[in-house]
Amino acid sequence: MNSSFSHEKGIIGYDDWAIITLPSSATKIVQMRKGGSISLGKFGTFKVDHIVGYAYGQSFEVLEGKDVLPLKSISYGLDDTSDTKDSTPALEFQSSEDNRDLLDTGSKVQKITAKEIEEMKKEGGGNDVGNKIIERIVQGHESFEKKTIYSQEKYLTRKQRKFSRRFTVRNMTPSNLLNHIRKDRDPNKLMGLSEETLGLMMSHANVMPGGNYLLMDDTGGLLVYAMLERMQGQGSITLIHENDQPKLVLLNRTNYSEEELYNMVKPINLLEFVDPGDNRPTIGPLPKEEVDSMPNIRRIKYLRRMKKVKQLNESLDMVEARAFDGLIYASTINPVTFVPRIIERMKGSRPIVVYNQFKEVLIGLSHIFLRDSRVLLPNIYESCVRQFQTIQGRLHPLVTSIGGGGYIFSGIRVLPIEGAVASGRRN
Amino acid sequence: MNSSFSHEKGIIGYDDWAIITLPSSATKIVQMRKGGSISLGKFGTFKVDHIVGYAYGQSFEVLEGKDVLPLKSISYGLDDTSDTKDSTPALEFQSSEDNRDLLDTGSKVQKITAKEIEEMKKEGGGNDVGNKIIERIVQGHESFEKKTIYSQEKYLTRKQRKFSRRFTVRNMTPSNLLNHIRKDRDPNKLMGLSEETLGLMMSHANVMPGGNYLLMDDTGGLLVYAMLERMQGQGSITLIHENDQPKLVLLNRTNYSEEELYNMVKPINLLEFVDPGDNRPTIGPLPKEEVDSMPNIRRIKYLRRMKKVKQLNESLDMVEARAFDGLIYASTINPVTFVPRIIERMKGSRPIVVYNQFKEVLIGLSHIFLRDSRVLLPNIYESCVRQFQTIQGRLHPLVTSIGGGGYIFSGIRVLPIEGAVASGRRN
Amino acid sequence: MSITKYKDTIENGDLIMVYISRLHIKPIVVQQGEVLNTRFGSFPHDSMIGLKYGAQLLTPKGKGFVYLLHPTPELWTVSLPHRTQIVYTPDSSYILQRMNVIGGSRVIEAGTGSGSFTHAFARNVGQSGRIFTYEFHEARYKQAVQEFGDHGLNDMVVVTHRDVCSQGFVITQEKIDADSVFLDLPSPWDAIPHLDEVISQKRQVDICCFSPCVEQVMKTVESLHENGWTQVEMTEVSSLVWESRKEMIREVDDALKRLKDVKKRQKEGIEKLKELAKAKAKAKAEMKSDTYIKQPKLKDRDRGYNPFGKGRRIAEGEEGFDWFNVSKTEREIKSHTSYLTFAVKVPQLQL
Amino acid sequence: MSITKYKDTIENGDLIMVYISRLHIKPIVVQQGEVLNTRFGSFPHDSMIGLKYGAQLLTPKGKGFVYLLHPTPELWTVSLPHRTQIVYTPDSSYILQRMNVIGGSRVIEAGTGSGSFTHAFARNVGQSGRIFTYEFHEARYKQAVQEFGDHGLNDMVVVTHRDVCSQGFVITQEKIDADSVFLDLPSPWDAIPHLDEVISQKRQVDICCFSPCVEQVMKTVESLHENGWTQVEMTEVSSLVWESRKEMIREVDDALKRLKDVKKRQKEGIEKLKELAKAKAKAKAEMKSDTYIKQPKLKDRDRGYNPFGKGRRIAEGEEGFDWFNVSKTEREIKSHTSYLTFAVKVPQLQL
Repeated sequence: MNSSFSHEKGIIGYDDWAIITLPSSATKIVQMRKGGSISLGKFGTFKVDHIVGYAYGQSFEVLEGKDVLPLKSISYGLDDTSDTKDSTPALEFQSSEDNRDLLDTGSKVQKITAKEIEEMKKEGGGNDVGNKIIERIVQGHESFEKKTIYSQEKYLTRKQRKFSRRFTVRNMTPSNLLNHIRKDRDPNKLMGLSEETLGLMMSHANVMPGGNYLLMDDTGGLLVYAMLERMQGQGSITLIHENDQPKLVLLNRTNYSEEELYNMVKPINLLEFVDPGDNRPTIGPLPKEEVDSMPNIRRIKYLRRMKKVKQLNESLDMVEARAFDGLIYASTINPVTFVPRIIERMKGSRPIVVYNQFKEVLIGLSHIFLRDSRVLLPNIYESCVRQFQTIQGRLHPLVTSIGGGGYIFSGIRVLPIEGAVASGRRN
Repeated sequence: MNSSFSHEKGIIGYDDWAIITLPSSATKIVQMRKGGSISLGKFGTFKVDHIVGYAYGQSFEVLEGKDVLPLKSISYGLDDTSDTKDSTPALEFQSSEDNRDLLDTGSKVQKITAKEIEEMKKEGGGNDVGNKIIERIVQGHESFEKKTIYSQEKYLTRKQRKFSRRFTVRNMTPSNLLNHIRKDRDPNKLMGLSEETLGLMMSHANVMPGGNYLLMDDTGGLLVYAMLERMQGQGSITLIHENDQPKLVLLNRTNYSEEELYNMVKPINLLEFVDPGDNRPTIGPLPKEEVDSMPNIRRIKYLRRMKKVKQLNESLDMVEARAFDGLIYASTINPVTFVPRIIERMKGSRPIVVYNQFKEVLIGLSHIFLRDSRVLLPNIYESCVRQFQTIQGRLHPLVTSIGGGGYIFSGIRVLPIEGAVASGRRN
Repeated sequence: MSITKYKDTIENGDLIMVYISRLHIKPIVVQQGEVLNTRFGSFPHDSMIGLKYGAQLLTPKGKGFVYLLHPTPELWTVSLPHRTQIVYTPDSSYILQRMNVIGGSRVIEAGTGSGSFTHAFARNVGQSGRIFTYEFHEARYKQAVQEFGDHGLNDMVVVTHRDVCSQGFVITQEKIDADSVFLDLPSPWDAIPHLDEVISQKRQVDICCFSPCVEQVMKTVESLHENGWTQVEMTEVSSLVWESRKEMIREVDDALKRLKDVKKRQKEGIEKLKELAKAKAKAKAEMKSDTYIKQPKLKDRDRGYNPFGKGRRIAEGEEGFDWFNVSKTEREIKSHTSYLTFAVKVPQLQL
Repeated sequence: MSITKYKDTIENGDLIMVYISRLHIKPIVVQQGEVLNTRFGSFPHDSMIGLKYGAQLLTPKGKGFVYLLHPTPELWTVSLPHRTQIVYTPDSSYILQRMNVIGGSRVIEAGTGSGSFTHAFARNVGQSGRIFTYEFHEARYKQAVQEFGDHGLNDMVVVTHRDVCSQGFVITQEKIDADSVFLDLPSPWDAIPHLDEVISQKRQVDICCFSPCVEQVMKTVESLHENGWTQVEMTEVSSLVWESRKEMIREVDDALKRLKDVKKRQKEGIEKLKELAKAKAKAKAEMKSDTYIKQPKLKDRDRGYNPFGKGRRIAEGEEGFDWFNVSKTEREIKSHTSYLTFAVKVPQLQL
């Protein structure tokens, strides 16, 4: 199992990059090294060999000796509605009909100390440790019995999420990777991009196998990854960057090989893009004899160099031929002045999608294209997903969520007749 | 029953201004003239005398002879959940279990013509006409029997809402007036202001009896009205305007008398406000004998004039004394350059609330106050209410709603010590 | 041609989307000899053949024009009449992204409805994937079959005329083995128990149920739990379209200047009136007929200092005035489509 | 003093809100001889007396400062610890506006909770109105009694320690005759049937039930219908706080210039390296020890043409760069408080 597209990874295999979800709903990126162990901090440690072969999506409980027990789901017996009945035998506490006698003064009512919990955790063991800790916490909670059944359940679920030694292994899909960075790390690393806005970009840009796309990507490669996944090895991504080389750090955490990336992703810097004629690589191929006579290391270096030259020349050819099937622009370079220049390089009836974390930046761009007959249907789109808690009897939107998610400008590149009066255009 | 505050109007009284809601949920402003008739267009006509004495909120059905029948609610027997059971005896049509055989081709399936409906309406009569029309429509609907029970019900409710001759009389509250203009007229007349944003402004500005407020109001007087309602005759509103006189057209539709408005609302133009010293009224009081000897009309004119002069002088005194308890700014004049000048006229620890339809305008203002130590807690707030359909078994948010609603900038005017280093301020 | 593969040049028989106006995009199949009539004039199909996609096309008399666009699933969705419930792009794009529907995915869709989401599914799964779509409404089924053929989707899409709630999903042509399921049905809970027969037993299967009402969501959640689905999560997509607009910057100093100007002119006016009164008195004394100062006509009225163009119609963004760049939504916005209930089913493999 | 009446000058015994930082506003009662300790230093209460509300107050040593604010219901809400469910301003302000709670209104509130909404109610109803508020939790009841007294609300607020769901609303002190009802209870349907005893029989009564979960809304809607309430409507307030920020305008031409500069420097670098190699070769030939060109230290490294300040820390809005004025929300936003179910009851008067 070593194909690169996340979709083809149905089964957990060696060397795969994957995402692990913990009971706290925190996530972690891991690679499945043969014979290796993966530590989940307070949630325990397990051996990779024990999980390889299960389907992605599988949940496990950490047992003694780094072993695992496959589980139906991470919340099995915790808060899945259907499981609740037979899963909380420990829920036999006194409870109050309402919380009229309870004055919640925060941590003061809890007698068990953080230090005691830490010691229990150090004693090791499987999920039992978690359950034991929870039992102790409940015993230590002075007013636990004064809580209503609802609050008791909520309290227990929270504690169980915190201390149960469980995890789920997820496929390294672009969405899972995005949410890992957005929720557990820093949304600004992705320019604030949310999953729903990513989806909107991919659909508006009509990304599909065989397309030749222009891309500016200041999200560390997430957009490259999302596009690669949809292109399935067909077509190309010409990646405009503003430095020596593009910053694609996230691609190192995906299952694409260097060769696959070489075939699909063509880096080209700004200078080369805006002035393809003047920035052709000056190094041409050397005579065969000269290459053959090179020392080994030098020859490898030379061949690698020539591969890059070839790739760059192909990209420059496409720029000169104005052959692009779409533009996806997610750069901190001001789109207002640059995008109108880029779209000259696109074919007709191809989508333009410009992402920005701030609507204010896109308004200026939109104003320009309202008066530019090369772009049809210029609009700014915002999309925002709200998540709900679905516990039975307690359906409501999540109380807090991550703000932002960005905006896209989208329009269609068209080919107006030179000099035609565009009077009917804004109808 | 002729007190001015909407709250004190519990019972429909003569000369009251009120709002009538129709089955289509359209609204209409009316005044209860003794002996007069009110026409609701296709929903019928009724005599004011028949509804005076009922409580505001009462619903009626229009009967023959401009009479009315009081009803529990406008939707009584139509879609109130509790009423549904005994209210739709006419719902005895064939229906399909699903709509697999129905191809909705719009109006083509309907055989009854608009002309026929118009003729039936002209025949007059009470709600029976509505019911008859609905019956005919159902008979004329080719594929009605192919609809599911759900779609049939939805269809009937829609038709009943359209043709039933009912109405509700509502109190002329600021919210009802606002929603009338926003939903049935043009939201731009109120600078896009929504009910929830109005509420937010009133709370942020801490409007209460006894306060002396500065106001700029480009909503035709809606803000004046909302503030008057909360101030209950105590305090003052100094209304800065940019013309000969303020535009307060909406106040003519409220129950406040000229005298009450004179006592509470003090108009002052921009020039007078920014330069109170230079713009004192030059006309002073004439000697008593001269006034007494004036012809009647001239004296009345003179006295009215002097009343205005007195009012203006009082306002100018307050401006010079920097005596204001709050600023509410809803003007199309750029707040970015003006608000920082206005707040000099405010007392310490008093709220500043600036409304604008566009967030972009407020961002500039907020940036200025982030660097101005005279304003604490500068922020931009947005509030948006979503309405749900609550028909039993079909709970969901309304499918469409009116966009926008505006934004407010809010902060607190404080009195920094001159020259104090404001280093700790942005913590 | 296929909607899922870009072409450069328009040929006879191509499906193209004719952009007539912002709210009117008309799909046509180009046929030699045919004519497209619009309110801007008539466009012979022959004049389209050989043009590049994206070309602007003038009427023969040059009075109006249209643009000839390449079809995409999203444009197709926009062009549809609102005859039936359509899954619009903000929802469909999120579902595709979240369920990771990409090349090779095997998708179940019920019902087909307008077929617009089927197009987006087909674009995403490509030649190596499959869409199994079910429609119980016969006329809609037939229309879908026709459209998928016209749009070159036959390789990827298998349409079945079927009520999946009572008859399930199994088809005789091939093993379905789905990894993604999308249910846009009034009672998904009737269909969910039938899924086990057709979903993959070797990999995680993702499901999304699309339901407008909360009560449907509740029953769906219950049914998903009962049928062994996990990670049940309900979401709702809210989306907005923002138009960029210009709002005049009206500076307080200009307003002050205007007021000063008005004041000055009023003073002058009073003096003029006084003069007029004098002239009148004089005329009267001289027993002449009344003389009046001629009033200027409204249209060439001197408005004095007029920084904001008061009293005349200003075009948005007009030169000579200052403008804020602002954004606003349309007057009426879509505030709800449906709730999306997601879940997964993971085969519990025995190693 | 009363929170519902503005004062200009701080006096002994006043409740004031001390602004320490954006996230820390501390209510204190000014008492001669007391001292307020903050992380910016100590502030003797005596130094506050006689100052104007809104005054900035420096520590005696001038090392830090605070602002002394007049209490308002909204500031009081912000200053509360999140110890219990609080009705925040976006919800409370909408409820007040929609139910038209103004001077003279007679309001029922259950439960009192933190008492923060009670403050806003009191501000709105004024001296001629009344708030009847009920709290079944004894400690919270006692705290509310204390606070309402401290804040000068005793004239308008009647607090009762009571479980209204089982015992109803009737009190012996006075006839309630309410025209506005606000229920923030886990099971409002248990309280709704008790309302008929205490609401006005002469005018429309408005009710708002505040419930976090959909199921509660459903039961509430049912109960309202059953108990004769009409115009039932459910709403939800979503609110956002926007911070204004600056985002650097990075022009493509500057980026291009930078790249050209880098290219030029690379060329020069290569030539330097060549020279170095020559020098080395020469040194080697002359059998001297290797000579190296000294590398510049990192901190005073020449970054070349550097229009965006690459490699050094730029403060937001720093001069010498261009900035967009933008806005963003906080990282974590409140996405749900409660659903608001409104209804009215109109007495069916017989004329």
